[in-house]
Amino acid sequence: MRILLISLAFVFLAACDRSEQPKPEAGTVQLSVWAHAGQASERRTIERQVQAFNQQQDAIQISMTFIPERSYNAQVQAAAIAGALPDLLEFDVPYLYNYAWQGHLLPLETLLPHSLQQDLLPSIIKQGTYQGHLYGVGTFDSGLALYARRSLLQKVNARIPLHPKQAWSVQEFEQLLDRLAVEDDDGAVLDLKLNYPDEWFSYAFSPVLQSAGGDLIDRSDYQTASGVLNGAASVTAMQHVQGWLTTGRVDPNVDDAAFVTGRVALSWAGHWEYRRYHEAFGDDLILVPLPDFGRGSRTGQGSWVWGISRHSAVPDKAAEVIAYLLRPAQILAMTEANGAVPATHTAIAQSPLYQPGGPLHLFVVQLAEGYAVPRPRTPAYPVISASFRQAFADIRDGLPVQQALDRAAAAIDEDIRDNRGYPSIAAP
Amino acid sequence: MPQRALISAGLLFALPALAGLLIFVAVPFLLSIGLSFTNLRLGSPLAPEFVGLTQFVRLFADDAFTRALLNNLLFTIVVVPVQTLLALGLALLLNQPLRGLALFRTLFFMPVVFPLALVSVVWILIYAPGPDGMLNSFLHLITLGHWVPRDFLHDPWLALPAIMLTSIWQGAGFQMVILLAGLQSIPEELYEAARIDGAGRWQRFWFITLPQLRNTLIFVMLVTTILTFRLFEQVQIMTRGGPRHATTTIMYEAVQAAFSRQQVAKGAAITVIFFLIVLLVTLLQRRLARQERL
Amino acid sequence: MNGRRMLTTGLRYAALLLLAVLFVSPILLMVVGSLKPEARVLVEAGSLKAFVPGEWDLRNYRDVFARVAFGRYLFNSLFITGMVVLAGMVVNSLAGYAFARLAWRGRKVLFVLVLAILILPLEAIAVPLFYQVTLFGWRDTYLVQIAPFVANAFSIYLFYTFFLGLPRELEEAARLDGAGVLRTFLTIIVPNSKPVFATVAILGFLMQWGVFLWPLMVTGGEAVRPLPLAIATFYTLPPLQWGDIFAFGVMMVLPILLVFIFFQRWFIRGVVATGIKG
Amino acid sequence: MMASVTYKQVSKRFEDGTGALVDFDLQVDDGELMVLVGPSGCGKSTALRLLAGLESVSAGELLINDTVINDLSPQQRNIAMVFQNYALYPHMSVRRNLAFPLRMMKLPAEEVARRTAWAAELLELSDLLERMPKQLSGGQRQRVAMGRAIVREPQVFLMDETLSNLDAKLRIQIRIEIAALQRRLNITTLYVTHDQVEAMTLGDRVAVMNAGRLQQVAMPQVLYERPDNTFVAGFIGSPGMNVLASRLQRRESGLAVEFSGQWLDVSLDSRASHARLARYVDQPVFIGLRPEALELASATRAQVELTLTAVEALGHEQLLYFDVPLITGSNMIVRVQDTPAVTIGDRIPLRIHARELCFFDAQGAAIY
Repeated sequence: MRILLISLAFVFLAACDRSEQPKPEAGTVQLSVWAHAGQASERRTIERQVQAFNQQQDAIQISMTFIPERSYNAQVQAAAIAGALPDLLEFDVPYLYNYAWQGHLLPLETLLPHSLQQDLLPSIIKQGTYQGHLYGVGTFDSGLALYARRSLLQKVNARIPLHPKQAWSVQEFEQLLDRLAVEDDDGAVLDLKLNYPDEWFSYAFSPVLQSAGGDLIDRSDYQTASGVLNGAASVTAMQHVQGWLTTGRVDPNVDDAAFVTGRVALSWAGHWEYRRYHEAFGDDLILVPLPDFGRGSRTGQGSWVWGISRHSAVPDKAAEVIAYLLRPAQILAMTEANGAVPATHTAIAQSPLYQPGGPLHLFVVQLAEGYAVPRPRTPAYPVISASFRQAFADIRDGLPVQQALDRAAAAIDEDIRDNRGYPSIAAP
Repeated sequence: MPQRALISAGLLFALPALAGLLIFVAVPFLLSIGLSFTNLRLGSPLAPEFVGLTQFVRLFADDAFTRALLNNLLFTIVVVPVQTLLALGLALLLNQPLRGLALFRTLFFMPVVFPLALVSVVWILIYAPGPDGMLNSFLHLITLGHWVPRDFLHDPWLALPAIMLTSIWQGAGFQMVILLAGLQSIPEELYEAARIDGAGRWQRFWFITLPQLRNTLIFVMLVTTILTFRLFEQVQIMTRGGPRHATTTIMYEAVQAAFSRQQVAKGAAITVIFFLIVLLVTLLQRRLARQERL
Repeated sequence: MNGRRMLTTGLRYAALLLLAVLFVSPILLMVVGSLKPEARVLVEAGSLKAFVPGEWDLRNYRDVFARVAFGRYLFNSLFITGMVVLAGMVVNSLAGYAFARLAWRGRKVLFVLVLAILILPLEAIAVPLFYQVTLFGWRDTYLVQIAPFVANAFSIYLFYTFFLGLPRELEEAARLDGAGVLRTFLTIIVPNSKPVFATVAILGFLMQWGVFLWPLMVTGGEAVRPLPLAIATFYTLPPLQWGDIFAFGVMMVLPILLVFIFFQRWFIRGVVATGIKG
Repeated sequence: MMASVTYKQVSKRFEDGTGALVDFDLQVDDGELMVLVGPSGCGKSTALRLLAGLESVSAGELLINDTVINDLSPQQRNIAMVFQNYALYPHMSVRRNLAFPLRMMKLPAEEVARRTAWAAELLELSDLLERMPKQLSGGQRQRVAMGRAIVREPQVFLMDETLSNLDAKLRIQIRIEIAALQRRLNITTLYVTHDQVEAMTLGDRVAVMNAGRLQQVAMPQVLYERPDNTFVAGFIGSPGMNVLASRLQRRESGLAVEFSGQWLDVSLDSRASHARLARYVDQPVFIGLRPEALELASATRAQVELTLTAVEALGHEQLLYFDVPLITGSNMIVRVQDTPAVTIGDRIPLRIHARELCFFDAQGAAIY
């Protein structure tokens, strides 16, 4: 018993003591960095990049922490309250507006070289900007489209659109589904990645609203969702989606193998699936834009971006790290690992996948020509996303679309009112 | 002197635990009560305001929350008796001199040692929809092909029972161990006496086993009730409260509010209601137990 | 008679076997899945093939070690859980003893309060508690994962009921023999209470081993994080590596299984002594 | 080591009101074996536990020799106790059980060994030293408990219902051993029991208690012959004294007392003085008759004829029950040595040893 007590005391002391870390060498800046622990290849790449960066110069030494993706926001919020944010951190771009509003981020436009900012895709600048300031830049952007097998489409004599402006209309798309279903065992021919976690639904299906002329929220002042999210355009669009779901056209994809095992002909998915799908079907795999619900095809964009904590003592050093990660070679190393769209024109030009004529060039076109819509740039986004996600789940489960969207719009409006319209408090 | 010494010794003995409970449970809970009357949001730069009972009024107008209350109630009403009966059956089967008992006991207990997060993931696979899903193909097999494949976790009528099944599977072993221990503490003479009095197998069970096991059963059911009220992880991982709130629970709503929507105040209000409900249930159960004893 | 007995024994075995299959098959699914090459895990999940490993393949286990610092997480989990359990046994047994046996002012009122606290799960108070430990400056330590869980109302209750059942004469004899309250507790009560200590240890281990939400909120890096957070690393962007998850699960559960098998007998005896009091 | 024990107006109240002790006065002399006896709940164990320091006194003073010990802790009082169920430490061997109090006294190891060996020798436990308590028989456990009490050479030795867990035969044997041991060590001893036979055979003096109050303290023979009140009269003896309601009358021949409808002369050598008794003439009184104070008589010598209701044959004697109601509600018992030819329902002629009659006033106090 006595031994036990002593060991306890010892442990508590040890636990209290561990905040002391080895002192860095004189002249070297220790930079704490957080990144998300994504796919293994992504993680290995960033580890290599950090290692290389630390070796090639002495002024800055990065200490890197990986944080699981699903709990990332909770982590950041917790650290922010504790005043324990790292100098440099990665985060999913829709949270940027919330973090910026809460005053955790430093504007980047004066910290990053002007030429670098010029080279970035316009979509990257657009999504990273809140209230006129750039708070986050990504080294890559995401792409969302329909993956299909050319042979199957040809079998049912489908038209194959190559550019967003040629996208299938929703009627054409639904007829195509019906024709494909005839050829299929169980009639489920479409994969909507229903197995995916939370953010997917806002990311992948808010373009449906926008393509129909609706949206998640009124973007003129970001004060209300009512009349937009539950407006006629949004409701009609989501009724189409509900139709696919309830008539058995959609595979539940619990095993995440609906497309690669050939169970479905079409997969509504992101750039990250390219490698696996290509492995399964080779050159039979093609990419087509999402269907047009009336106002032209729209698609999602945005991915993980880098930002600098307002409390960082060495923001200039943190910016140097961002600049390093945005070098074409580094961008390509990362996009090679995760298949994403490179963030700069220079890098895209060097990418066999994304350069004109490359199999994924459609993603670049969507981002560069304005078919991709960033998620609403408001601090209310976490609630908007949670509400829409709930609505999508309800719609999937058969709740009338109008009712599901009314409920979501009301929840969003209530939140905005609770926060007095999210007034600007944290001046940049 | 002995008296005074005892007073301080008692307090000193209890002090570390009391201090721990005070700092890490009581104070946060009191804070929750305070927060439930505000509109505090996690990380918001806006100062929180006192909003009176707004959070509570909103909660009771919210279908998701009222459905959560109902689901918790259903879950408890079904799981507590079913799980207890299953555990009792297992314990009775094991309370006999048979070879390999320790092995069976360990097998039945095994699900208990699996963290819920892991258990839930495995069961998602078991409930996979379509004819290839494990449970679907199993049911297809035993109904000789009459089973129509279902999407268990997205069927408003089946999702909650599916979660119940998972929970029962996971929890029955624990109850079994306790009940088995209770069974083994029943004196053999009682059975011998009953046998001499001409009691058959069922009568011995009904007139000896059950009454002797009564306190154990009450204990087991009380603990299970409290645990069922905390139902959260299975829902979080398997259904996220869906379909159409068919599986949402009080704890799930609380965690959603506080962490997903950053509405700390709403989460706090749910916590307060939760506490009141469980307190009520516990008191009720204690009273019932006491009355029966008289 | 003999034939009939054999029949009932046979039926009993049959029932036990059937139930055992039902109870174990989900676990078997996981264990076998962990030994399969990734591509086959899900494809075969729906059929009986799920239970056939085919060729043994330890690649998933190697993957786990490659993807997370499993050893570090395991140490953290063992350390945190061990400390919570050990310190909890000390603190809660003392309190249980004070409530069951010592006379002191406020005893009854405080005990009712302790019982009321029994029902509050951590999730319910996580946010305010988080603000509080942040104030203490405890982020990212072992301490913040240990201290809040040491005092436990349920453990106090278990100790309390067990101590109530011990013969009072033992302590009185010890006091007459000249032992003080603390010494009586340590030399007379504790050695005669192994079952309840085993019960509390196993329950504590079970409850603590799976904690997820709290360490997620209060820790940043790998240095002090426990195993359940490491599994979150595998629930990342799809496609999920189910084989890896299963392999991780198997490795994560093994320590608890060993604890249970090792303490099984004491556990059951402890449950008799604590449980039947209801 | 000299030690006398004094209870001075000691009271103990429990919250729930049971087992309380009221204004308890008792003096136990050095080396004396005092037995506290009474029905369960009478306060005898409480008196013992107060002395041990296991309970605190509500009012009054406890003294050992001339020192007030109310505020001393149990160990400071230097008292040893043997519990009803022995309270052997189940996780310690016999040797460690015996040594435990000595280790608590922080005695040097050789001294501990010496005294342990001495006690083991004395109680014939030397061969059992390495056994665990659960490997011992009831009698052996009892002896270990005694040994643990005597090793520390206490000032006062307390025993609480020590024999009640033993079978009848062993109980008698150990009773004799205890008495011999107590005489040999000459330690002041308080012994609590509910069994009046045990009390009578063991005690130098016996204190009879009821309902939290001391009824009488006296040597066994005195208790038997001159009980102070109806409670002691009924409690002591097996069976106890027959106590029934009666009246006194003055006759020409002297005083007469009513018994079952007959008037009997009160003999001149009665235990009670006639002068005292005279004050109770024409008032209700109680009379007490030991079962052996009546005998079967020939019809001519008989003073009363009573109806026999039951017979208990014990071999060496017989108990005859008659339809005379006692204040306890049961029937009067007569003890006879020979085996008379009687049938239940017979009217039996009886003669009373009038000089053995006891008298009690309406409150139950004896009149002597």
